[in-house]
Amino acid sequence: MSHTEARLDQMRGAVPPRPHNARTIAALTSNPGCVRRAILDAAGVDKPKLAAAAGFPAPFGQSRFAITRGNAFEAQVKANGCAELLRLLREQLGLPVPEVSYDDLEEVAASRSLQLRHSRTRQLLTRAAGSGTDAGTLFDHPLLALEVGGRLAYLEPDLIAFRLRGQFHVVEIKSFAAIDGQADSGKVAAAAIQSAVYVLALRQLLADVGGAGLVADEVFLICPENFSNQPMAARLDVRKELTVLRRQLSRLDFIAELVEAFPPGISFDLEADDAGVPRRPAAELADALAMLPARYMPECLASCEVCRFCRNEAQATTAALGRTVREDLGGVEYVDTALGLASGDLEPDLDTEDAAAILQTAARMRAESLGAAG
Amino acid sequence: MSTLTALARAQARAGGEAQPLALVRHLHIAERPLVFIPLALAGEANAPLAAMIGDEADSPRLLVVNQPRNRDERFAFAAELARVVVPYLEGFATQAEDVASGGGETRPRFRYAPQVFMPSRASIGFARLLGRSTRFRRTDGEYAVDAAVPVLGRWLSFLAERAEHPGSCLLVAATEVLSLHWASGQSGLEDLNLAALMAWIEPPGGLTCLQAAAAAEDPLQWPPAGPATDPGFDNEVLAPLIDAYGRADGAAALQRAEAALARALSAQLLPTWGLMWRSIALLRALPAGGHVGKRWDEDRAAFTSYVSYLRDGDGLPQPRRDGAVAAARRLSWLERAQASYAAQRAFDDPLAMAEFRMSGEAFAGRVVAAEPDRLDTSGRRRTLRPRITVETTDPLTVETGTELRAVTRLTQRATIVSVEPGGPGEPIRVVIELAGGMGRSLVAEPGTVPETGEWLCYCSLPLGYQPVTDFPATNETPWTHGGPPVPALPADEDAVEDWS
Amino acid sequence: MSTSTGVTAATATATAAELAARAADEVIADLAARHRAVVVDSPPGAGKSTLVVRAARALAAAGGPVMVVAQTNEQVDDLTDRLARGDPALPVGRLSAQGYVPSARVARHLAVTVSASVAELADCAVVVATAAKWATLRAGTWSCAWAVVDEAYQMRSDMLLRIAGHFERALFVGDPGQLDPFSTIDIDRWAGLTWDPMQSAVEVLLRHNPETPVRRLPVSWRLSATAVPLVAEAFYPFQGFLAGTAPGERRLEFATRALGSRPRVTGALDEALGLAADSGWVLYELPPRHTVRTDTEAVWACASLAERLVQRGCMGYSEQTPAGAPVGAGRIAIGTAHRDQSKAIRAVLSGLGPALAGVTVDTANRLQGREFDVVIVLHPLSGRHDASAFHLEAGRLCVLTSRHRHACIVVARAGIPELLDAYPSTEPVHLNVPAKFPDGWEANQAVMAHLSEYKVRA
Amino acid sequence: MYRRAVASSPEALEQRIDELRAAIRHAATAGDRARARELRAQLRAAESDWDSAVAALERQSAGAAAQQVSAAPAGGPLLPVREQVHQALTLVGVAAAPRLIVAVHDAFFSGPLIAARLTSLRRDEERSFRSAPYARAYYLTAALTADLLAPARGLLAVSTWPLERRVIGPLSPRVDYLTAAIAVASSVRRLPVTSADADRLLWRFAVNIPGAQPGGRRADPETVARAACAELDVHAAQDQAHRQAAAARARAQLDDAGQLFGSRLQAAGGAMSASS
Repeated sequence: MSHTEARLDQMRGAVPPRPHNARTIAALTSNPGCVRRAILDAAGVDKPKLAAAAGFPAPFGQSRFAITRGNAFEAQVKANGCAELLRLLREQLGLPVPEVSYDDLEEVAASRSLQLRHSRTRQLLTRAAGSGTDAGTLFDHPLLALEVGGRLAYLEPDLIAFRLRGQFHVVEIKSFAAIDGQADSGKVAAAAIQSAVYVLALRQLLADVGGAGLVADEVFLICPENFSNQPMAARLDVRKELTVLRRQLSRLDFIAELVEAFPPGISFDLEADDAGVPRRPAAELADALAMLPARYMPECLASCEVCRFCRNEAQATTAALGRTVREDLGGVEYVDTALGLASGDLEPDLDTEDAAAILQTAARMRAESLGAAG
Repeated sequence: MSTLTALARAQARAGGEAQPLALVRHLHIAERPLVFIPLALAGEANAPLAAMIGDEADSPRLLVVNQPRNRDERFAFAAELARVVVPYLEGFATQAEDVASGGGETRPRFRYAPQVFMPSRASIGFARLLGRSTRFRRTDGEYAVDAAVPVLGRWLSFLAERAEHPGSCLLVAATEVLSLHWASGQSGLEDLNLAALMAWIEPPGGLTCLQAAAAAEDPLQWPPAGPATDPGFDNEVLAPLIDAYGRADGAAALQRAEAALARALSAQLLPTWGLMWRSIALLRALPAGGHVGKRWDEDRAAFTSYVSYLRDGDGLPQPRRDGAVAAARRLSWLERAQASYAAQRAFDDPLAMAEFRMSGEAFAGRVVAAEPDRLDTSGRRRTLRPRITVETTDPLTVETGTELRAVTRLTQRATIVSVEPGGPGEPIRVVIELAGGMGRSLVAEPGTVPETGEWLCYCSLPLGYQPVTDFPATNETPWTHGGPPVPALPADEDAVEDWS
Repeated sequence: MSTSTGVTAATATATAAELAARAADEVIADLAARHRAVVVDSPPGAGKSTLVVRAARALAAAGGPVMVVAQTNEQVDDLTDRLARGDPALPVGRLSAQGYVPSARVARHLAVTVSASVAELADCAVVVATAAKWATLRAGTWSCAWAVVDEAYQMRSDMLLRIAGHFERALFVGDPGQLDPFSTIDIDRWAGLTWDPMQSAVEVLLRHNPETPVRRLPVSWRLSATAVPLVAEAFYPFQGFLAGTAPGERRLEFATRALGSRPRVTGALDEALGLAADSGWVLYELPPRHTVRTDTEAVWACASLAERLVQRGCMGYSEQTPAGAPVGAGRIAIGTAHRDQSKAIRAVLSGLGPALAGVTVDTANRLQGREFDVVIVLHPLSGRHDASAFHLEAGRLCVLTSRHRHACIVVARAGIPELLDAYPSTEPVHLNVPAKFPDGWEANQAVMAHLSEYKVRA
Repeated sequence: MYRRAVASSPEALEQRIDELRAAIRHAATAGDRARARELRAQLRAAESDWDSAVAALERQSAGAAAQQVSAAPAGGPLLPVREQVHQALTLVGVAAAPRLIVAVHDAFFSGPLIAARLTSLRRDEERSFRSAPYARAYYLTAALTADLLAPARGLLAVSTWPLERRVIGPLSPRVDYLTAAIAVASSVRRLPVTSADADRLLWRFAVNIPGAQPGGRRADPETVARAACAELDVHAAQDQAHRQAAAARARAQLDDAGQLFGSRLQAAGGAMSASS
């Protein structure tokens, strides 16, 4: 185990690590500048638990209805050897009729052991990559692996890799509806970046047998059409997502340097007592969190479990009001500074001269206009 | 966003209360608006769960879908909703007045029009999709639905389309209009939470804005305004109640289960209901901007023409998507509406104008010199062209030759003759030539030419009428755009499309 | 297709000319081949206008009339002039708005008729006008076999819809790398439709007529052998293109020698100019700082670089001017992202005296289609906390970094690469909307990676 | 702290229930699982109290109504679950997942069959077989994966079927789907009166089989059968080969119980050996 890993394990403490998954890997691209998040993920800290323990529980949960619907739809699409999926692939993508072979990789010999499933996945997919004929078409729940910041993360895609015209394609099954050809663009984006993670992992798996080129950078999104349960397929070009992911993954070695920057004592140990309550007091965890520099922006509220903590910390900053607000305030970091410069009470320095000038004009105009009101 | 609004947010943050972004109200508020707050079932495609609706603050009507996954119950909900919404809308389609429509023609226009308030853009999106899922339905044959359902669908679709139209207020999102008039001390994303936004503008008694905004994020005190519900509510309250409803056998048990559901859902909706009426009252209290009436006239015209479309002719439902020509035409409408909405707001409201003074498209200053009786002798006949010099410290970007109008003198054309930049710290001197609005003679009528010392605000945004751009007829859609489309008639699959 | 390298360009000077000629011939051949439409992608300075003129004349000869569509009056006048110069006998019509005053370069041609009414141009073999003007013609008042559309990637789909009734076939010429058309309206309503009115004329055409042949002009005559690698790699990653000139064929020289490192600033300016003369690229890096858009230091840096360039009597030697030609104010441009930045720079320049009056200072939108010897760019991301889609747009940076024949000096605050790495990539994705390439974020990365080798610290 | 108060009024209990729900949501968002668990227990208690309280009230008010309510629902299952499942499996004639089994049952047989009841079925059958082999006429068994001869996820089969039919190779899911389609089609044809459930089932098959789907909303048995046979021809031979080979291996490697319920023990070894 490398020195860095040792340090990270030490930060996480007695509890087992929370390995990366497609979501957390995708999240690397949603706020890549945030050291706090990078380190917590690298150390495999349970962020929701940490946030709650530090007194700032994450503002979001998942509705039981959404989960049920998601599972039901996936099950329906995959039922009877993926009968519905086969229809879509045949009708919309010209999958030849003989291509119906189905391999279930969610269980291997009635066991769900990750190593077993992964080796089985590798075995079947490399065989498929090797030979053209009789090599399988649909692979249900293959278990892929990707190295993230020096650690191996197993990816358990709720998806199937299938072969069409000699290439592997990733299929992502989502239960949000596409109505008259339009779906929630945020959810589609999330699906695209997640699928891109799978594409990367699949390429890494096949690279050993020189088959990386066999994985298409076009993935297929399966979702319900209009208001019905009928599935439809859409093509997603994930080349952009792949570039961004590759870059962010390649940057992760900076974690090593980051870790060095922090005192050895720093710990996010969430070891719990019998009642399931972490032993360490909230204040201690909060102090530890505060030692990791964050890059808070309001967008975090939708994506990161620690957001409430960071927001509270960032209260006085212009960034907390929104990235454009900060930009419009001339990049001044603190609200009070901005107002001080605007009112002229604060003497601008070299950094803030320009901002001061604009802020004062703005202040003047607001005052004038409000005055005009009477 | 702009430095002005950013500054307002910063001030709100520091001062602990919302700051005005407008001195006048930029939307019409109807005497009897309809408040409509829908909730959707998580995970499903726009499946209605409940709605609170009504045009009187003290008598909300609660509609509930006891088993949201049941197709029939959904259509029952739609029918019930229709029986509230459609009469409300058509209630305004009674008294008409005649208005000139150019060329001596007159067109009838209803005196009044409906106005629907929903909490947010997301709610409007729900209404749009509810319209989409109901407008194609058939009232006969297989999968027949209540006669009111497809009518509701058409109306919701109409309103949702209208809501994309800049400056229209037939269908309004509360959070949107509120943040048009007030800057909170939080981010725009947080403003999407109606309770949090209202907390900054009018905190409930005893709380500071900051405390109120914090409380507004606790779904137990302030349930989300919808259409999405709080997952905690889904898991801990709603799911058990729906299961209980499913298990209940016997009339009494069923009644109990229904009552429990209704109780839980109205508890989720009532807080938002209150917020909605408070925000309407807040807006109503502001004085209306000068052009608000004009835009409301356009809304009434739009309402009138859709009513007559439904009444005479087969009143086909709106197509699923715009065709090539329809899309292009709509885009040009929207762009023109956008431009005039922005200009109208600026001329109505010094704070809105300030945005353009910041960007240099407008400027304000004092008249330092005036030649009220200057004549232009270059042409065949002499014309009255007074000139004035205005000193301003605004950062203007307008150049020589630009057409301007003064906020206080809309009938008078003004053209920039020269701009003399003052030295550092010195004001800029702008020489302006005036035409029109001064009477017929060669001598300006008194008061028609600004006098020395007068404070004026000139703006280069075109306020006047913009010519309508014309497009080919739909059946002449050119080959570059796929050629003439097959006319969009509602097909069987539209009518029977399952909703599950 | 590999993006060109200095080497291939060097060995390719002869062949580059042949390649270019062949490409143009192929286009003209296509016109005869009864295609409904032909699209020609043209990288910066690859002879787009020349092709437009040639095609228009060929089509006119085959039996006109031909309508030529440009986007701005500037472009229309320019094409009218080129047409008339190309064939003084050719009757050219310049269809204009009411009250348009013919510019000198239009008025001087006898064979050019200017009118606001198309009826008065009935005898013209070629009629040139802006798309907006063509769109005002009522259906049936004008029709012709062929239209030639210039800057087609800057024309919006809905504009094409309005004029497409006037012609049967069309040649679309444009630069896919430049700025996309835009709208003040921001809604998803039409996302995914093949006729989305917000996309470009070429996109909508190709989505409905996929069989349309798409040609490429393979050689840039504007960009030098040193300029092409960066521009091609960053903004034309899939097609790439060659330089028409060999390395060393273009060079800048200064009448006065550089000052030593005293005074420091001038030292840095001269160092930058020197590097520009040698390599064609400079990243003039100011100390890191988060600033307002009109960052005084950056504004002054842009102005001072222009001033110093003029002061030192810069001469440009190229295949066109082997004996050298002065790089006067008129051959220098300063490009920015925002209007207020241009305004600030103009203000500073005017303070620096009349010698600099001729320098063009404008935003990327307005520099599209123009050419200069030296271009100074205020980097859109300079001094920013974080990027926005606007500031990342590949087209914007492409326009700014591809206007120059000799050298491009990019002025920027330090820290842009870090900004790019920290950029949250959360753009929405719409179904059935083809992904756009190059991606702005990626293009910016590529440009910065390339420029980092040509860094001068202010 | 909540004390069971059966006496307290429904209103009081309602308020209590609301309080508890709120408390639970607080605990849940705060990530306090222990507390949430405890509160949920209290909530369940309160709810049942509320039920009985309200029921009591109703008994007082309308005795008749109450009897109505408490009367057992008419028409419980005529057959034990294993019989119902056996019926359905025999009809389709191939290994099937609970979803399909229930759908077939509802389409062609009477009495309710609750999917939840199928989950434990396979384990029960295995237990009974191991305790007293072949004591029953048939057992509901697992289908075996062709590669590792392990129980295939979520499939039920009948012990009396030949191994070849109970082994699942890569092509078998599709083959079995088509076979089932043919079986369902012929059963629909034999139905004395048309049944909506049967029609819907057949339709669901039809849409997923090339050439099986007519224009209208109702599928035609003949067409479905013909189309299914057509596609079956494409896969049948290869699938058979697979299955026979696998079946042979099963007979060689596994004891009776193993052949019926699949081998778990050598699973890991099997995977490895297969990989080598």
